[in-house]
Amino acid sequence: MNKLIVLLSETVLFALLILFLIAESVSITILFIVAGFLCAAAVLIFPKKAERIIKPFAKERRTAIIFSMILMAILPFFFTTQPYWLLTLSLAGIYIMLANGLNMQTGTTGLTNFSGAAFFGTGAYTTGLLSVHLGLPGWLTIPAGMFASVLIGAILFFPVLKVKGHYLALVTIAFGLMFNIMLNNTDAIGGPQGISGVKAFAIGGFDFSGMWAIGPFIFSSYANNYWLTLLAAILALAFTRYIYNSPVGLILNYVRDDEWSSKSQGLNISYWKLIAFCCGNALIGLGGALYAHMIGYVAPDLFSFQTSLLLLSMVLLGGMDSIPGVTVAAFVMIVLTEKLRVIQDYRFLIFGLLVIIMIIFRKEGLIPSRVRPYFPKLKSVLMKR
Amino acid sequence: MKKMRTLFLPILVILALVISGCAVSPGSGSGNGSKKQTVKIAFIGPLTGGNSRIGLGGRNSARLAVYDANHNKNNKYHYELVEYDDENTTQAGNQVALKASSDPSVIGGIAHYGSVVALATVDTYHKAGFPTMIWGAVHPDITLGNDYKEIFRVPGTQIDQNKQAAEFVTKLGFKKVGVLYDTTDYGRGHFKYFKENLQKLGGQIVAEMPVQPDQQDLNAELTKIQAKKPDLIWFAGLAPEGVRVKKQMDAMNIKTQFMGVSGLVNEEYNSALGAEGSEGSLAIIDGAPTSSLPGGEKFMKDYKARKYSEAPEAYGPFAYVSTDLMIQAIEKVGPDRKKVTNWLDTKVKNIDSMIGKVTFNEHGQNDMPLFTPMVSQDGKWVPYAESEYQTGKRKLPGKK
Amino acid sequence: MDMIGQQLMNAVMLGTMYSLVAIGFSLFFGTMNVIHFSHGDISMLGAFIALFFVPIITQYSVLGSVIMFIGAIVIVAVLGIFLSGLVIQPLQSSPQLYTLLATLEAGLVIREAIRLFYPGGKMSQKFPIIFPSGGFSIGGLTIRFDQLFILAIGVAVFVATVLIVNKTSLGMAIRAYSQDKEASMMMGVSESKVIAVTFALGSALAAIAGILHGTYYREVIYTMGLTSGIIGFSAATIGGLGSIWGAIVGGYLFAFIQTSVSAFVPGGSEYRDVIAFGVMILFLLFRPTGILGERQSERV
Amino acid sequence: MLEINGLSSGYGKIEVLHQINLHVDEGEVVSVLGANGAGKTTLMRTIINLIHARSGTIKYRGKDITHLKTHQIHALGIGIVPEGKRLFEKMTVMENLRMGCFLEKNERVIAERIEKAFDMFPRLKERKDQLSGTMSGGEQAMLTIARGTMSDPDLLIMDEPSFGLAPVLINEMFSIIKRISQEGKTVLLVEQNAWKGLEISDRGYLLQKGEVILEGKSSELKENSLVKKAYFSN
Repeated sequence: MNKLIVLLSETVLFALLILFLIAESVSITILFIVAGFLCAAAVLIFPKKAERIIKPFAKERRTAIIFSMILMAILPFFFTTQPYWLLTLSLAGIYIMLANGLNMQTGTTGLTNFSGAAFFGTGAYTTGLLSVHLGLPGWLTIPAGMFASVLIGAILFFPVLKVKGHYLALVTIAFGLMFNIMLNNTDAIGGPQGISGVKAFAIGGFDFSGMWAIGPFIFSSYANNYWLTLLAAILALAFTRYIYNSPVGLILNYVRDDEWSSKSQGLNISYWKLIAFCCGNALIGLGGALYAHMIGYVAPDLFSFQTSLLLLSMVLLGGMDSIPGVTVAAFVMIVLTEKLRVIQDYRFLIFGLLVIIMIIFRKEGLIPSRVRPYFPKLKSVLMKR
Repeated sequence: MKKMRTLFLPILVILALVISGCAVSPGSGSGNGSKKQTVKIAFIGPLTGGNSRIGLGGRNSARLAVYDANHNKNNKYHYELVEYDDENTTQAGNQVALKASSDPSVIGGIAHYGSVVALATVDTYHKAGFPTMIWGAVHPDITLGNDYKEIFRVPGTQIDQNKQAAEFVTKLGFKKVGVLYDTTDYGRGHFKYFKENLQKLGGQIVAEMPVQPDQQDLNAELTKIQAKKPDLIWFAGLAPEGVRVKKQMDAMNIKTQFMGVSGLVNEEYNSALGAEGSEGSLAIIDGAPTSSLPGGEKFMKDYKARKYSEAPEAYGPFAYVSTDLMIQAIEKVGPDRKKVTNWLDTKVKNIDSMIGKVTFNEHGQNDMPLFTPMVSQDGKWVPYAESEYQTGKRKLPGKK
Repeated sequence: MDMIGQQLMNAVMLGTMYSLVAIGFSLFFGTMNVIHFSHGDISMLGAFIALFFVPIITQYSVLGSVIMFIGAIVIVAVLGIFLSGLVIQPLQSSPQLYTLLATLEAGLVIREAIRLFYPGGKMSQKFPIIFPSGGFSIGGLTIRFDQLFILAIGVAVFVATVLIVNKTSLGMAIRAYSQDKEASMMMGVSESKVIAVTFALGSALAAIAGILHGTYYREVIYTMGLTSGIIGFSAATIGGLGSIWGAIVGGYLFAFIQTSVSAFVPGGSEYRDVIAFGVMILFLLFRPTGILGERQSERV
Repeated sequence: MLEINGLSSGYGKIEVLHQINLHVDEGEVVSVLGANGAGKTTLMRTIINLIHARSGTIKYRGKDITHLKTHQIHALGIGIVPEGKRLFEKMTVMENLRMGCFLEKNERVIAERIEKAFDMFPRLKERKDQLSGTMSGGEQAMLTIARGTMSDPDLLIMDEPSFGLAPVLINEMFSIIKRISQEGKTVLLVEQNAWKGLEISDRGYLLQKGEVILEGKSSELKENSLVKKAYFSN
């Protein structure tokens, strides 16, 4: 019974998503948004009823996850003539990786990082340079991009380790700005024009830029990249979940919440912070590397403070330390900005106001991180006092 | 239960609104009243953000071209302009480029103001076999750096512009040039070619100062340049920065001649500086000022008649001509991307247009681009050749 | 030699404006332990509000300028209080990141509002020249009258701010509040009043910075607040957050670094921000509390 | 003078004080006793509204002050000596004293009061230009009390003034409190040191787990077995 509910509701959601993406009309977009808001409101107003819908998902977790993966995997079948949405969804996938990487640093460990875009850029540039100048294959350039992000992050890490709070924010802001200026001013990496002609990912003789077909369905390079990104995003999410649910995640939370007491417990704070910073940057670098291969062009304009701010907003709006929240927020923000090109010039204004309102009235974000399942008793004890 | 009811009411209201909205919108779209086949053309440019004025000017001009075509009774097709906002960023540029080129009902595109955006998207257009006219981006590599058949450009490149600029500067007798340029592709590109050409003609760059586009204080740079006693201070960047440079020169009482690139030639420069501040500033533009173009008067008149809220700006005429050429191609060979590309590739030789003759070379680059040196006189940009400076009635501030 | 003197003068002028913005960061941090990231945009707002008074200036030149200064300062001070009530006070008990992000977004909203709703707000705006033009030279060093005026106003404002904070009872309340909130309230200090005064004062300084920026560079544009905000924050940090003298020193130091990199390092103007921010990061590494600061961002 | 009825308060989800009833009459010294965590400091903080009351009322001279802000309560003539020497550490002794009578604008009155404070604590006079944060613990404790009296309050609320002091200083501290009360001020004293507290007070309350479990004359309380058991057995 539970299984049926899960399958049915996921199919319905999937159908709605496809309808939403295909619909060109503005009014339908707005209808969807309003409906989304009302659903969210309904969940808040009737938590018990919502729990009834959520429960089957919790019970049939494996089915839910596998089925949603299958649905996402067959999505390109609906968009063979509209690769634009595949590109946008792939971008959303990349931002999901970026935001979750940042969440590991900022949300889980409390390391404010205002230079997410710089690490994104490091990954993209490394991959792009290796691919264009050395002609290295994708299975080498992508790990190289990740590694470069981790390495640059480790260099920045020393200032990060020494400073806290506002100062940390300032260091990362300054680093992001410096990074962007350096990209713009270094001719060896293309200056403001960046790097063009980054080759598409290829493995085992299969070039992702090529086309292929199953029966009447013709898949373009965008579909190929979509699957690649989907796979990477799933792996990234599995990785973050694994970390989050492992003792490491608990330690990182501990480091965030009470540095002094965790220090006195004999934890090596610097070590754990470094771990979180590097893991986060690995994900961010992965996003950058995939971006470079997918778009084929890397220019400094994307790796700006604005993008860092966008990433941080995703983490905050989704819910600090909440993997599902951050994922949903990244997805919604990328897809919605595409959908809402109608409001054009006002989008920054509206977005800014929305973020402020969210921060003031719903700090915990879209999907708040739940109390960890480790100590079911602890929670009840806390409630009793 | 009460809560339920309060929730349902807004849903019903919204549903009603949306349904009525859906019912109305297709009706209004299809009311063109003609039985001609509709052909879609894409316009892509920065419609929002910091460069939106130029983008909207281009868009309006493209709209005007479509409007003119639809009112030409001899035309076989009815045209529709589909507008996309590239935000002047590579990411959005890539998305909209794909959106436009993957829509089979869109035959061709009039695209991009930012050079980096254009460089980032040409691959996409090429892959889709999507004939594209670049209307505002001037980096040489967009057309010359590849062999893509689908990419055409009516405005000249930075190379051509700065070749002429260097000649103009030399002709006026300026030998020692102090340079400020912004570190975007725009400023850098201009500087690269200006320097090359000026040195060929025996000019000398006495100081070169790259600055960040958002840098407010330029006193240090200007002091340093001024110490080298140049005849001319040349600036490569857009109008807001140009205003900043000129204002600070004035404040520092630097009387040296000031010259900019085409990005300077717009109303903003004159209005922010005032007539006395902008007087005698030089710049060079692609094409000619709209008013002195062959069809310029008509263009301006029609443009005004359509009551667009934004001025066409420097690249409006190019957007108009690009759109017009695309329409001509479609009229000749029908709405087929491949045929349109071929026609544009082979048949555009000495075609008359508002900006003069247009000829595409083997790279799709307009070969005979026109450039006009401009001078700001009484708070207006006028062609130097027509100005009182040419006649000798006024003297450039920096001329000895 | 002239060159060095002239560049020093450039740095001093730039530093005056940085310092005025930096003081605000220091004040807000000192009293409320927040970083008010839209402060740079408040300064931009000051310049744009001053533009409304342009008709008055053209009518009554000197008196008009005074009215413009006072009018813009008062309006911005009130807006500053308003903003603090809207964005900062509700977040007092939340983690710092929320305040940072909220104020960053508030800055974005201010910037976008000017761009969209100020007539011609997308373009740079001509700012009236309110100080006498001309100047004089001493041994090859040219000093302009407007520079002297701006410097005089800047120094007067610094002194006034220091006096207000150190000598008046309001200033004493601010200092007491910043050292121990609750104890100061027990002594009869009204929390809301202190916050209002702090934000009014800081925003007024930012408005002055904006207007001086306008008169010095003779034009203003909606984006000018973003850089001055980040630089003001950096300057306050170099000087030591929470210390007013520190903010002033930091502002001048930052300007000095930028100017000397531009002026004396070949090809340096491209990298002046990189070097200035790099120096700031080094500062944070080796002297995290800045030149004059005494306490860490996070008290334990 | 001060009348507290059915007062409850706490932090977050946790209620600390339950239905406290307490009153202080004009001229009295009243001590509130209790072990660590009994809710003494919470009580003090609730009276001056640093913690909001959840229910109950606080009246001062018949006026309901439950929902007044801290600074308004102070302005009614209630002096506060907070727990743990909450001085303005980067201010001099002089400035700290001036902060004590922040609401007094008359310079002559201020000068008089400073004179009086120096009279009571000669040690402070020697250190008047020293930053308060750099003084010794005992001096800081004295300054805290001096600052509390600077506003010439009718009611002085003192939260553990003897906390963390050396035994010699504790005696000095209590003699000063006694002197203050002899000058006609009403004192509400929160003390952990029950013996000393009861010695100088007229009446006392015993707090346990956020409830008043005992009240009465100090002399009686001293003899009470509960108090003895709680404080003097170990």
